[in-house]
Amino acid sequence: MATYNVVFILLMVLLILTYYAYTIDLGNAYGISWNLVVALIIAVIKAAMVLMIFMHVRLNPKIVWVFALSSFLWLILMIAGFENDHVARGLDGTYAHDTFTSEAAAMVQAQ
Amino acid sequence: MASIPYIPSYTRRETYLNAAYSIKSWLLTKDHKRIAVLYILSITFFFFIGGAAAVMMRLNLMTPKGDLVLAETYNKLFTTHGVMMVFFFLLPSIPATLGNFLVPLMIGARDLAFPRVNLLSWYLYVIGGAIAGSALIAGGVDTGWTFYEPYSSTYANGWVATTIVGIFIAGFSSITTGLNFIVTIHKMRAPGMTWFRMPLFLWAHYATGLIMILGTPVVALTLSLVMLERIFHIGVFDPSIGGDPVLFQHMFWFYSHPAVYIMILPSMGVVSEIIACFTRKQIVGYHFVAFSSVAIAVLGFLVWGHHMFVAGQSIYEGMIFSLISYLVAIPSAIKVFNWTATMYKGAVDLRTPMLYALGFIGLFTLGGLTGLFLATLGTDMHLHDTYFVIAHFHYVMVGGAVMGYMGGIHFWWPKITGRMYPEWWGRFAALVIFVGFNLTFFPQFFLGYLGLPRRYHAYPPEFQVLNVMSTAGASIMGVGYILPLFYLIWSLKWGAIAGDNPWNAAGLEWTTTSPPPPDNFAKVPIVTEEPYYYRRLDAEAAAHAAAAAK
Amino acid sequence: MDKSFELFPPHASAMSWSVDWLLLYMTVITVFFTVLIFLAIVYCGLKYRARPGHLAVDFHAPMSLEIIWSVIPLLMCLVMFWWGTRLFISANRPPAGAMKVYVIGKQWMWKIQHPEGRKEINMLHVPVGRPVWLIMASQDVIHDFGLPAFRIKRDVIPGQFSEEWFTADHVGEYHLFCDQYCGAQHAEMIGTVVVMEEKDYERWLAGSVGDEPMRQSGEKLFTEYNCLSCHGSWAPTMAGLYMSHVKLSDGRTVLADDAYLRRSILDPGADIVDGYQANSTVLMPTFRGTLTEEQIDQIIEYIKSLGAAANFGQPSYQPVPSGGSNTEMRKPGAGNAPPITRDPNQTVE
Amino acid sequence: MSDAHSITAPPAAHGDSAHAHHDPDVPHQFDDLDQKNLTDTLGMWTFLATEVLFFGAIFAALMLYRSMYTEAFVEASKHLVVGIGLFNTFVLLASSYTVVLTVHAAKKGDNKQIMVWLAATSLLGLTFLGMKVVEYHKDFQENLVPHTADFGISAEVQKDFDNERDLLPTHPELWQQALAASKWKVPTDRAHAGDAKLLMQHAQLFYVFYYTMTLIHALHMVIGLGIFAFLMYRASRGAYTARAHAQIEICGLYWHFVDIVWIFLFPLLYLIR
Repeated sequence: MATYNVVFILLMVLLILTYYAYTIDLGNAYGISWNLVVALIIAVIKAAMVLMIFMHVRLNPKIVWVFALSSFLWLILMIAGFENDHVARGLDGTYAHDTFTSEAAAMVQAQ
Repeated sequence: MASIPYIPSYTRRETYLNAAYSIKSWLLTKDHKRIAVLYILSITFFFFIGGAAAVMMRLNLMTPKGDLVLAETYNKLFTTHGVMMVFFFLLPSIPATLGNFLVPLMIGARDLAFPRVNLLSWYLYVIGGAIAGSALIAGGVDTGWTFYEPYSSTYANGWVATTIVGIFIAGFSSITTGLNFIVTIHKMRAPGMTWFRMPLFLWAHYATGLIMILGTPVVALTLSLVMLERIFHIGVFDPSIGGDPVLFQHMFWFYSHPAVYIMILPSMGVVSEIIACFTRKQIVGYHFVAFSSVAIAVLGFLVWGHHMFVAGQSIYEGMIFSLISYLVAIPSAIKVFNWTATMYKGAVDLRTPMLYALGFIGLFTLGGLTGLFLATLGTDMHLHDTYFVIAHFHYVMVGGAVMGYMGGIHFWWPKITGRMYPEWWGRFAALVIFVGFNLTFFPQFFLGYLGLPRRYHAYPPEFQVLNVMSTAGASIMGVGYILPLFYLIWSLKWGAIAGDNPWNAAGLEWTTTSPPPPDNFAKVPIVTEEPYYYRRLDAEAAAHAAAAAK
Repeated sequence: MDKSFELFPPHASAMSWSVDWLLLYMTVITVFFTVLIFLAIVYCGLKYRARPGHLAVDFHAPMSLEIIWSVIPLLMCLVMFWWGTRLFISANRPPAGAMKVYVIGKQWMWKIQHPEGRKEINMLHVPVGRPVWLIMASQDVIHDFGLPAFRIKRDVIPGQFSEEWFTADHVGEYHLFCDQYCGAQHAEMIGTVVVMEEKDYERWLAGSVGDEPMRQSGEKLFTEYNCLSCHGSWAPTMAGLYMSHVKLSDGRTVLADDAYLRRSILDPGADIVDGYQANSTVLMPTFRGTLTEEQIDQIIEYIKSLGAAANFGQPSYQPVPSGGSNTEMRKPGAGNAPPITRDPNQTVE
Repeated sequence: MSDAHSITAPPAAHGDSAHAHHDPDVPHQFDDLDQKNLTDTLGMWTFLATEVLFFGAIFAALMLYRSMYTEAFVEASKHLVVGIGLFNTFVLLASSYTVVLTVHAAKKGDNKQIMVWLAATSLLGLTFLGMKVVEYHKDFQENLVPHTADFGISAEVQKDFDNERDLLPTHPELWQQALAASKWKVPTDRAHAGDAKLLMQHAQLFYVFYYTMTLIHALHMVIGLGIFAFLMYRASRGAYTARAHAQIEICGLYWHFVDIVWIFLFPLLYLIR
C-alpha cells in the first residue's frame, strides 16, 4: 500500500517536472529539440512506474515481462523504420517536399 | 496404414458432432472444434467468391482489348479477388480452421484458453465478411486490395469506406485468434508437453499468433485513417496538406508483409506433419524447422520496405530492407532442405495429403526463389508492379498456402468428420490443381519480365499468347478446386468409416476418438516422448501383424 | 507497335543489359535449386516408396550439413545484394550534363515538357546516346513511369519529385507504361518512347514535319497526341463536326467553324459541349504551347477532311455510345460522379 | 459454460474425466484457479501488446511528420491550452491510483470498497472526458480545425489561393497580405508565399493528428467506463471474493494502459517547442 502512495506522489512530481521542462527552452541539437527528448524521457519514466508497480509487472512471472516489453520493442522498430526513411530521403534527395511548391507548381501551371 | 486391419466398433460414442443437433448448439457453441467447422464453411464461401472474380479477370484478359468487361468492372473484379482472398480466405484459412481444431488437440487441452473469445472471433469474421462482401458486390471498390493513398481516399469511386470497415472488423477476428493461440500454447499444454515435444504445427501457429497480434492493429489503424480521410476529408496522408503517401505504404506494409507469413507459416506447419506421417519418420532437423518458424515471424517484420524500392522510399532504406529480405529467405531454405531430407530413407506413401505437401515444397521453392528477384534492388526496378510480382505471390500463396490447406484438410478429414475421403478422387484433384496452377502462373513470370504491368485491363497485343495460356490454366485450376468440394461433401455420408487413427499417425490428436468427444480427451494425456514417434508406431504395427498372423 | 510474340523485351540501353546479366545469374540459381528439389522429391518418392517389408530409418542431418545448406544460399544472396545494389545506385545517379525532361502524371496521361519548351502527351522523343534525366511530379494520384526496354521504373508521387534517368543506345520505339494502379483508365495510360538520331530529334524539336499534305500531317498529329482515345469513344466524335451547330452546356449554340475548332483546341474549357462537365479530370487538356500554329491548322484541316455536317440546321451530335470498348468511361449523367473532386456527396457511401 | 457442460458428459467407460471438477470459478478448460488467473492475465497482456501497436502506429506517424514539419507543428501546438492538458494528465494519473486501490480492495474480497473506488475512478474518468469536451468546444470556436484552420488568413485570400493554387509562386503579394493579417510568427526572411502556405497546411496536418489521437484515446476511456459500470454491478452482487477477483485486476490493467497512452500523448501534442 505504502509503495502505491509513494509511486503516486512521484508521478505527481514528475508531472510538475514535465511542465517545468516545457517552460524553459533547452535548445536544439542536430535538429532535435532537447525539450522533446527530456519530455519523452520523463514520460518513459512515468510509464515504467505505472507498468512496474501499478500494473504489477514486477510481481509477475518472466513471461509477462516479455509480453509487456516486446510490444514496445516492436513499436521502436517501426518508428526507427519510418524515421530512418525520412532522414535518408533527405540525404539522397529522393525527397522534395520543400522544393515542390515552387518548381513543381511552376511545372503544373506551365501545362 | 493399409497394413493395419481396422475393426470398426459400432458402439455409439459421443462426439462433438452428435453431442447436440440444435442450430443454437452450433451458433452459440464454445467448442473450438465446432467453431473450426463454422470457419471451414465460411471461408469456403469467400474462397469461391474470390475465385469467381479471378476467373472473370482471366477470361477478360484473353484478348488484348479486354473485351469481356469494362475497365472499371475489371478494376472492381481484381479488388474483389484481392480483398476476398487475402483478408477473408488466406488469413483465416489454416489458423482459424485447422489451427482452431487442432491446437488444443495437439497440446492435449480440453479447449482453447478463451472459448468465448474464440466464438467472438468467428462472429467478427462473419460480420466483417458480410459488410465487405456486400460492399464489394453491391457497389464495388476499385482501389485494389492495397488501398494506396491518395487514390483510395480521394479519387476512387465505390464503397471504399464500407469495405475498410469490414476489413477492420475481420482484422480483430484475426487478432483474437492469434491471442488465443499464444496464450493457449503457453498455458494449456498437457503435462509432459514441453516446448520441444510440440509438433511443428504448433510452433508454426505460435509464430503466426505473434504476427497476428503485433501486426494486425497497425493495418487496422492505417485503414481507419484512410476511412477518416475519405469520409471527413481530414487526411494524415493527404498530399494537398503536406501528407506523405509513402508513409501510408510504410504503415500498410508493416502489417501486410508479415501478413503473408501469417498465410504461409501455418501451411508450413501442416506440411511438416504430413511429410513426417507419410515418410513414417521424424522430421530431419526438428529444432531448425521449429526455430526457423519463429525466425521468419520476427525477421518478417523487418522487411516491409521491399515493397517500396521504387515507390519513393530512400535508397539507403531500400538497401537495409533488401539485405534483411535475404536473411528471411534463409529460414525458408532451411525448412525446404529439411523436408526434402526427411524423405531420404523414408517409407514414402503418396497419399493425397502427401501429394499436396510435395506440391507445396516444389512450388514454394520456386515461389521463394523468385521472391529474391523482387528483393534485389537492381532487378526490382524492372520487375516491380509487373506480372512477375503476381506470379511470385501466387506461387507462394496458392502454390504454398492453399496447397498446404488442401493437404491439411485431407489429412485431418478423418479426424474432423470420422469419414475417409475417396482416395482416387483426392489424388486426381491434386494432380489437376498442380497442372492447372503451373499453366496459369508460370507464363506470368515471362509476362512480367517482358514488362506487362499488373492491374491492366487491356494490354499491347504481343502479350496475348502468354495471357491465353494463363487463362487456359486458370480454367483447369478452377475445375481442380471444385472437385474436392463435391467429393468431400459426398464422403460425409458415403465415405468409409475412418476409425481413430487411419494413418497410424503420431500426435495427441490421433490418440483420441474421431470425431473427438466434446472435451477432446477422456483423460488428460501425459506426454513422455518426442513428437513423430513413427518408428515405435511401426514396430507396434509389425508386432500386431505378427500376432494376427499366428 | 504491333510486335509478334517474343520472349525477351528489347534492350535499348546499357542498363538494360546489366540488369539482364543479373537476372541471368539469379535465374540460373533459381532453376538449379528448383530442379534439385524436384529431382530429390521424385527420386525419394520412387526409391523409398512405401511397400511391404520396407521400413523407414530415422536419422538427423549432421550439424555440418545444416550449416552448409544455410550458409551457401546466404552467400549466393549476398552476391545478389551487392550486385543489385550497385546497379540500383547507378540507376539513381544521373550523370552530369544529362538533359532534363519534365514529366507530369495525370489521370490518365503523361504530359511531357522538353527543356526547349516543346511539349507532348504520352510520347517521349529523346535523342540516342544522350543521357535523359526525367523530373517527374503527379497532379493527382500515384503513377509510375515504367520503361521496360530500359529496365527502369519509378513511382510518380503527388507532393514530391521523383527522378529517373537513362541513356538510349538504339533508335526505335519502345513501350512506356504506367506501372502503379491509378484508376479506371490505368491501362490506357501507356505511351511510346521514340529514340531518334540527334538530327531527327533537332528537327522534331523545331516542330517541322516534312512536306506532306496538311490533312495527312494533321492526321499524324491526331494519332500522335492520342486524341482518338477520347474522341474515338466517349468524347464528341470529329466526324461531321465541321460547320455543324454545337449545343453547349451553357445553352448557347455555336457554329463549328475554324475559329471554334481552334478555340476548342487551345482553350477546351471555353465552350463545353452540352452534357460534359468543365471541372472533370477527363476534360481535354489545353494544347496551347504544345502545338505550333502550323500544326493547329493541320489538325483543323484533318477535321475538315472528316466531312462537314450532313444535317445543317439542328444541333448536332451526342457522344457516340461505345459498347464494349475498353475506353468506356463514366458518361455525364450516367449516375457516376467524375472521379476527381473533394465534394463529399461524390463518394458513393 | 452451462451449455458447454451439458454437452461434455464423458464416455462412462473411461472413468475419471479430467474436467470433472465442479469449481464454479474455474471454466471447464482449466485445471485449477491458478492456471485460470495466470492465463487471463497473460491474455490481457497479449491484448495490450496489440493496443500498443494500435496506438503506436499513429504515434510513429506523428513523430515522422513532427520531424518533417517541426516549425508548423510548434506553431499549431501553441494554440492548444497546456493548462487543460496538464489538468487532464493529473486526473488520469489519479484515476490510475484509484484503480490500484480498487485492486487492493479486491484482493481482500471487499465488494463495498471495490464499488467505492470504482465509482471514484469513473468520476475521474468522466471529469477527463468533460474537460476534453470543453477543450474541443474552445478549439472549434478558435477554428483550430483541419481544412478550415486559417490562422487569420482572410477568406478572400483563401479563395484566391484555392483558385490559383498553381500561380502561388508567381503571386507572392497575395501572401504578403496573408502574412500581414495572420497570427503566424513567421520570421521575415522566410515570409514567402510558399512557406506561408506550407505552414498553414502543415498546421492543419497537426490538428488532424490532435483530433484523431485524442478521439481514439477518448473512445478507449468510454469503453473503460462501460467496463467499470459492469464491474460495479457485479460487485454490488458481491461477485468478487479474495479467491476469485481476476476480472478486476485485468480491467485495471486496461485502464492503466489507457493512462500510459495519455502520458505520451500529453507531451507530444501539447508540449511541442
